[in-house]
Amino acid sequence: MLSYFANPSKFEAFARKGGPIAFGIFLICTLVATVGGLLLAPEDYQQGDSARILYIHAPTAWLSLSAYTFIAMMSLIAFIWRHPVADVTARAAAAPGAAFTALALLSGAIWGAPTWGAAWVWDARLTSMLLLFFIYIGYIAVWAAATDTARAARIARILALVGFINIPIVKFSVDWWNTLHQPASILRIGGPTIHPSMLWPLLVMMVGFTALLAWFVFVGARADLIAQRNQRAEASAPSRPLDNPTAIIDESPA
Amino acid sequence: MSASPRFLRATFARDFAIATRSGGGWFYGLLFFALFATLSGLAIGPERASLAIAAPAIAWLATAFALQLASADCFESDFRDGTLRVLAAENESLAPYYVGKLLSLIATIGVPLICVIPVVFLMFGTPASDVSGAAALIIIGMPALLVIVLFAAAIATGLRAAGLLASLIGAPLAAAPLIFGVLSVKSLFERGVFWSPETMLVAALGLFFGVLLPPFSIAALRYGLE
Amino acid sequence: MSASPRFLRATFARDFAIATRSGGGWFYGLLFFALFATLSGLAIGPERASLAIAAPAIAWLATAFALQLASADCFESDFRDGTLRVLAAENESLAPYYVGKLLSLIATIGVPLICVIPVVFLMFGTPASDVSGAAALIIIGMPALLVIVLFAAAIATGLRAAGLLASLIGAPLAAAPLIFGVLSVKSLFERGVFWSPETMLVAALGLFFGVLLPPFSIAALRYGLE
Amino acid sequence: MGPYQTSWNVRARDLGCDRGGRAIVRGVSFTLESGDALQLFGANGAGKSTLLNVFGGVATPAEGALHWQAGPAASWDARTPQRQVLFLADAPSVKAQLTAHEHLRFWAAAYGLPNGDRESAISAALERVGIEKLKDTRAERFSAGQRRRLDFARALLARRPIWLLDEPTAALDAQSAEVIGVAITDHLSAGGVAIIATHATLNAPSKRLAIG
Amino acid sequence: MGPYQTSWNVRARDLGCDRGGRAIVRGVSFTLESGDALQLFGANGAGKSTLLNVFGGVATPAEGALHWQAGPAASWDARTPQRQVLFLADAPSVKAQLTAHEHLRFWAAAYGLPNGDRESAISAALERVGIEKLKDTRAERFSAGQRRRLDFARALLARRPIWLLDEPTAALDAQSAEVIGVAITDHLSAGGVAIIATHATLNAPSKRLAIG
Amino acid sequence: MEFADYGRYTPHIVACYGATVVVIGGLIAYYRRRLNRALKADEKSGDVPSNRKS
Ligand code: HEM
Ligand SMILES: Nc1ncnc2c1ncn2[C@@H]1O[C@H](COP(=O)(O)OP(=O)(O)OP(=O)(O)O)[C@@H](O)[C@H]1O
Ligand SMILES: Nc1ncnc2c1ncn2[C@@H]1O[C@H](COP(=O)(O)OP(=O)(O)OP(=O)(O)O)[C@@H](O)[C@H]1O
Ligand SMILES: [Mg+2]
Ligand SMILES: [Mg+2]
Repeated sequence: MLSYFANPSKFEAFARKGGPIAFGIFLICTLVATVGGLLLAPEDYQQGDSARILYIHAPTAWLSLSAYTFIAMMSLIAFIWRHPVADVTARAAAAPGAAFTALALLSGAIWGAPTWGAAWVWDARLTSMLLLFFIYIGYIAVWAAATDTARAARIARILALVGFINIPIVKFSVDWWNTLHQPASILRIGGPTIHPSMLWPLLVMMVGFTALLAWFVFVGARADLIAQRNQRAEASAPSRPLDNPTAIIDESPA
Repeated sequence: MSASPRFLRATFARDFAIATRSGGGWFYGLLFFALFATLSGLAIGPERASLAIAAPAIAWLATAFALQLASADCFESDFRDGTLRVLAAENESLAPYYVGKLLSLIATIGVPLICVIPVVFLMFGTPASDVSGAAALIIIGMPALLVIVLFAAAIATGLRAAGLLASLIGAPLAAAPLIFGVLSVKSLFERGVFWSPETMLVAALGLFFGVLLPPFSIAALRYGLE
Repeated sequence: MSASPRFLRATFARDFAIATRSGGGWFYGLLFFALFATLSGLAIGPERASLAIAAPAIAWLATAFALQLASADCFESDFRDGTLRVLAAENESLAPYYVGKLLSLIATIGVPLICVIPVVFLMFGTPASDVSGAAALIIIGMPALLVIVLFAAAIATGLRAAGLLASLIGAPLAAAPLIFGVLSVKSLFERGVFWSPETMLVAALGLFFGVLLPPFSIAALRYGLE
Repeated sequence: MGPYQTSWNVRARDLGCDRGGRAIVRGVSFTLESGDALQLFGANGAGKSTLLNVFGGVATPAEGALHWQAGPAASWDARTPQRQVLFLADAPSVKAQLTAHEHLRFWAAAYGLPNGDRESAISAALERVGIEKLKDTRAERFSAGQRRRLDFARALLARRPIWLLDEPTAALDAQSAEVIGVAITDHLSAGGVAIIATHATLNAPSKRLAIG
Repeated sequence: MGPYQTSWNVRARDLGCDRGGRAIVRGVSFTLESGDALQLFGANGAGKSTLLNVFGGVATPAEGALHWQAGPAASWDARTPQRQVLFLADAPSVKAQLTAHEHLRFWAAAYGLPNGDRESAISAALERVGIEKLKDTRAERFSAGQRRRLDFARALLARRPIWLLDEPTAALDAQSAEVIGVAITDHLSAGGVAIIATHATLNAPSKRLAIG
Repeated sequence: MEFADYGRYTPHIVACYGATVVVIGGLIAYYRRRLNRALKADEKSGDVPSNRKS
């Protein structure tokens, strides 16, 4: 499986087929979930209609963590086995990951303003999320700041791995510290604790956004692989000996 | 000189291109600002009272340091690769060059900073009604900070002790606008006065430094060459 | 390897010489520290209560930024002029090189910082009896900060705008020691407890990062070259 | 310099190098024995420096392979070839803040020179490249050529059997270029191998390979 | 390049230059007319670059004097000689982040080239030094020689009657060195003056002055 | 229930969903453009993408 995808051309073919499928799932799911979340689901008895922000907030927050986990996993694979495809997929997930993080922060702030009375508080969940955003930016900046992509890949792997220590902190900050933010009510051991009529659009939205992340990875990685291949293909003339060729060349060049 | 505006434009265009390229300075100056504010918020902790006390100081310091970092080696590369020598020999005055640098600094770091300063105030719990006023106060202080950091960079250029001298010279100069800038924001928060005496002083300092420092910076650039 | 200690000593001696010669980063770091502390003190104003509240945060922030600035382009010059390539090819491990850098950083910025940290606490009205304890708490946090800034510098080496990129990479990592470091000083001030849980946590973080980051930094230096 | 202990054999077979994802050089093949020098020829941008980086173990070849072999293959491990190599890049690696002597002292340690030899070896190297008077001058006060001479002093200090030199005589005056030619000849007759990228005609006997 | 408008006359009388407080060069005297080239010879560290800096108006002479005189001295003011000078230092002034085209566009403005000519002049200069293909490549991806060629393109662009060139052919391949020799010859026959510090033998006819 | 009336929370919900559409939409457009550019360059070099060994 791993070695199958490590072959760039096989991965490219797979991504070419997978892209439209992922995009289709994303469109259908988000459409259904938006209708469900904005029109069908009841308003929260405490928070009123503001709770509908949940359908953006939770999926983006969840995916911001998943995307980074994916990047870290791919970086580990690339670090150990040096699979060229792993780097490219990790890179492709970075910009969407950062976008999801920004959206989770933004939707949280928009939601916090009416419910907490403050758009921002310096508690562990929010702060660690902000740090996750900076880690994403740092990861993207390393890719952007290198003149040589192979070099960027090697450095980015290491950064991604070290940055991963922030992920459990984000995830469990609500349990470890006293935060204003509520603890997990859906992705928790023992099953979700919210009402099914509010739950189903959320789950559908999560599926849709996950499909979107997959699409980003397929398309971004494909673009990089194709570009790499193109650059390599630019032929360059073989070198030749100037004098006493026999002394220099033991096998005649192809 | 008919050549001057063109020379200014060319300097601006070149520096703007260099700064906005991937890995260019603008992005990092901005990020430094954000990181500085974030780490300060973290260090201060979640209590709203402490945050509110610290907000003006942190916003001003973050602005000053972001500008300082973005401009620190502003002339250094031109000096080291000889570009500055040629420009000094070609032109009676390095003023267009200086102005081009200043404008590119404003465009690449000043404007982005102006966009994020309000966010920092919000994160530090400043009431929404005060945020734009506080940001405006910092904008009033920016001219002074800009010419100061450019002056420090110009002085440092070509001297062996580049970074050292720049900060030695920049720091005392920046102290005055910073102190009165912080006080002006405080008086806005505490007494609701925008045009407090401190604000006037900051504006006056901007004018004073704005008139005084550019000629000295230009002179420093030229004499640094000889 | 018998060559390793010698290689380490040579790296240290060279870096120490470069740093203490004109224009070294150490002075800039120290100056930033002093400047930051002074300006924040001025910004907060003369009230003893607010100063006391702010003191731990300011001392920690100033330390973190000073270390960051002093180390930001620590490996850059060796990378750019090819020295690092040769060293990587010559040695199985860049560990002696890394340790040499670390020691020279400690000698040129760590030690001077340790000398001025008590002064900052005194300036902020910390009771004399608490000053040495507070400074000791920051010293406990320094190992974590040092390996973090070196990691950031190693990652940024050879990339565009390396110095600024390093602060972007270091900041998220430095957050944890910073937060708990400030809390540990606070618990000393408020409850008189030196070995509070926060202090333990800072020490543990130093150990954790001290074990985790050096290998990653060395790997980043080496794999960055291939 | 005493003769090198072992004899060496360097073989490249259909070597190709990429840079920034682009193919730069393809199909480089040669064999060098102890005492051989290879001069890389080629227009600017042909890929000489790229190739030297690969020989120096700094970059990995995109295709083909490079073999190094010591005569008696006794003390052989994966990293040994690197330890046999001296690589001078096209821009001198000289720190402006250090004096010539401090610079070479660092490199002596980096190349694992025994402590006892160090001072005499440094003096000899400085004298050979003709900058003994600048021993205690910081490199920021050197002229372009003086800086490159100091860089070359490293080669004399390192005592490595395989030299990779990227434009060793650029910016040098005729006399210094001559000195370097002699140093290379000495190196070869002591049983060393040298691969040199240069646009100048070298004073040492060498094979020639055109790149690009 | 059209011939230069006025004829020039450059005279040095007992010129001396200091650097870092030390006397570097003393007693330099020469006279150059339109069409003359002067090649500065001398060992590394002799003071060629120092001298060129003085000619370029970057440093002031410690003793003696340098006179520039245009044929019809009509449009003459204190700074005019500087405006007639093109100075290429020993290290190329090329910004890594800029493409070749952006680089030359900046220099075109700095040298006051009329806007109308600009694009064609830039293309012509790039083509002449043989890097037209790298027009839109950032200089960080240039080889050492490509970077120096780009630097020389500036000389072609500036159209100045007095050229001060510090090692213009270092790091260049033979063909490019030839191109630069031809460019200098063209410059001289158009009525220009050139002062060149180089260790290589120049392809253009020139007077020679030994320094140091 | 009136269509899409969230009372005093309307601006919040509009801001939140609107920002999401803008950010995600922008990123999708950017990724598509990157892919298309790569494909175009690939066509120019005149080869069928998946049949070439790398
Ligand atoms: C800027 C502010 C905020 C940030 C950075 C933030 C961050 C997060 C994160 C990272 C998660 C995902 C946790 C996981 O996957 O396990 C999450 C989930 C959630 N957040 Fe927030 N949040 C913020 C504000 C808010 C506000 C104001 C509310 C509501 C009052 C809220 C309610 C929720 C809910 C209900 C979940 C779903 C938890 C679950 O069931 O797993 N958040 N948030
Ligand atoms: N900043 C400085 N301070 C003091 N002396 C200096 C300084 N820079 C250079 N020198 C000295 O001035 C002398 C002349 O240097 P210059 O660069 O002019 O030599 P050059 O003739 O151009 O040599 P090269 O052929 O190596 O380029 C050298 O001996 C050098 O040591
Ligand atoms: N970072 C890079 N990314 C992409 N291409 C590069 C990079 N660096 C160099 N190149 C290209 O690689 C080619 C070979 O460069 P190299 O430096 O090896 O040339 P060279 O033969 O040493 O030339 P010179 O004689 O000028 O030193 C050049 O055409 C250059 O444009
Ligand atoms: Mg080269
Ligand atoms: Mg010179």
